[in-house]
Amino acid sequence: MIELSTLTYLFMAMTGVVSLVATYLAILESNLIKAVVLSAIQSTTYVILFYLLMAPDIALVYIPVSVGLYPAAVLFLIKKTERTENDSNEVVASED
Amino acid sequence: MNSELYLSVVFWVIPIYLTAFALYSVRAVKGPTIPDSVLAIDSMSYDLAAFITILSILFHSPILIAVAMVLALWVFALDIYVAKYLESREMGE
Amino acid sequence: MVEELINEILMAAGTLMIVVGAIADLTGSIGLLRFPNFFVRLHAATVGTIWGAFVPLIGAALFAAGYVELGTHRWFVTGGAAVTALLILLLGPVGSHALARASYRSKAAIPYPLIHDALKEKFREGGKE
Amino acid sequence: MVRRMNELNTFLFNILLFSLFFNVGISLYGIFARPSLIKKIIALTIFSDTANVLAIIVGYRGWPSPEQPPIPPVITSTEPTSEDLIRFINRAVDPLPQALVLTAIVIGLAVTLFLIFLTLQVYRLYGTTDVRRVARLRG
Repeated sequence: MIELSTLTYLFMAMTGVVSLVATYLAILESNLIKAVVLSAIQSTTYVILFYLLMAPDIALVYIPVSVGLYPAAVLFLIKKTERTENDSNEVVASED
Repeated sequence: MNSELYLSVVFWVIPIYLTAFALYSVRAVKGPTIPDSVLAIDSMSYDLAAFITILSILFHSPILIAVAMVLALWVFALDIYVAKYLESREMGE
Repeated sequence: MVEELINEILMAAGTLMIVVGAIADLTGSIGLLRFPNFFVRLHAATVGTIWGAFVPLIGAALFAAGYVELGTHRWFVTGGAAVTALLILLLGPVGSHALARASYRSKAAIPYPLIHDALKEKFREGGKE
Repeated sequence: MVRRMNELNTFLFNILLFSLFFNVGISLYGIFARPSLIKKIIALTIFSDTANVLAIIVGYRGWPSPEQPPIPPVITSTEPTSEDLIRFINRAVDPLPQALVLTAIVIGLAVTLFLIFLTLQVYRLYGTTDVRRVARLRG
């Protein structure tokens, strides 16, 4: 018979694995808008973690900061500057 | 009062929701375009608000309900940001 | 006696709505995973938002109103769930529509099994908008 | 904390802990090795958030029994009796790391906004956000 505690810890493990995958793809993604969206997935999983670790006050502060304000600021920055990240050294070296 | 019966029925709802969240996460992570990922995050967060409400009943902690309202409000803001960004790119900044 | 009967009916209705919402949620997630392109996935997202979030939130509100063991604070759960349900009912379609409009106009998502594009002809006839 | 859980719960909790530690590693790689300044800001935010979650996990306590979940550190009665206080002491999580993390999140937001406008100014001066090109332009 499965219990409520086991399901809660299963949910924690699922959010941990999803946040790991989202972080990995967000760091290695060269399109910066996709990186911001992937970091929004990671923020949502951390909101679930704050809820399940019984810290509703932290979740109440963390949601507006990390889901609301922070992607808006980074999207503003991307709109003003460049949209992709050059990962190869040849592009930089050939400009000399 | 047989509230135990109803509580056990509600308890068996949790694995269905966990499966649904796993499928939403797969679409959000591998979505081929940007609107796919944002749509998956959007649907997942609204369902997460419902799931948070059900869990706060099962945990007997009514104070945890406040997270659901804030989550439903701010994920909508993420939608609007990305939509405005995509549309301004088409209009030539 | 009458009060217990009312609580019983509220809890039964709430449980039914929560179960319906969970099944609809699973359906919406499978559709979101299996459908071919973005504009078809919007339909599955609608099932997942309205039937998967609005209906179980109303069900949770009814359940908490009849669940006496939560104490006086069960009205807190009822009010919070009802407010969240109204917010989702208002905000979910607006967000999906804004996203669909932006992704059609900026060509971020291309509908590839495309047979007839009526919106494009309308744009071409009427010029802007 | 581990003493109260059974083995399956401990295994699932360890999956969470290890994925958080891997998150720390990946975001440190992003801060040090990726060339774009915007990617460095994203990685720095992920790093600080992971540190906050680890600080919250320090204050968490396991389930007192499989049916009784821990409660948030809030006393929800206006006139608390001794039963309420005993229930609070037996089941509530530690409120001190939550009070610390609350400040850390808000200050992290301020630092992130400052770095964003610093990056915008770097782009206006040098025309790029790639640190290798910025380093090449006469220091």
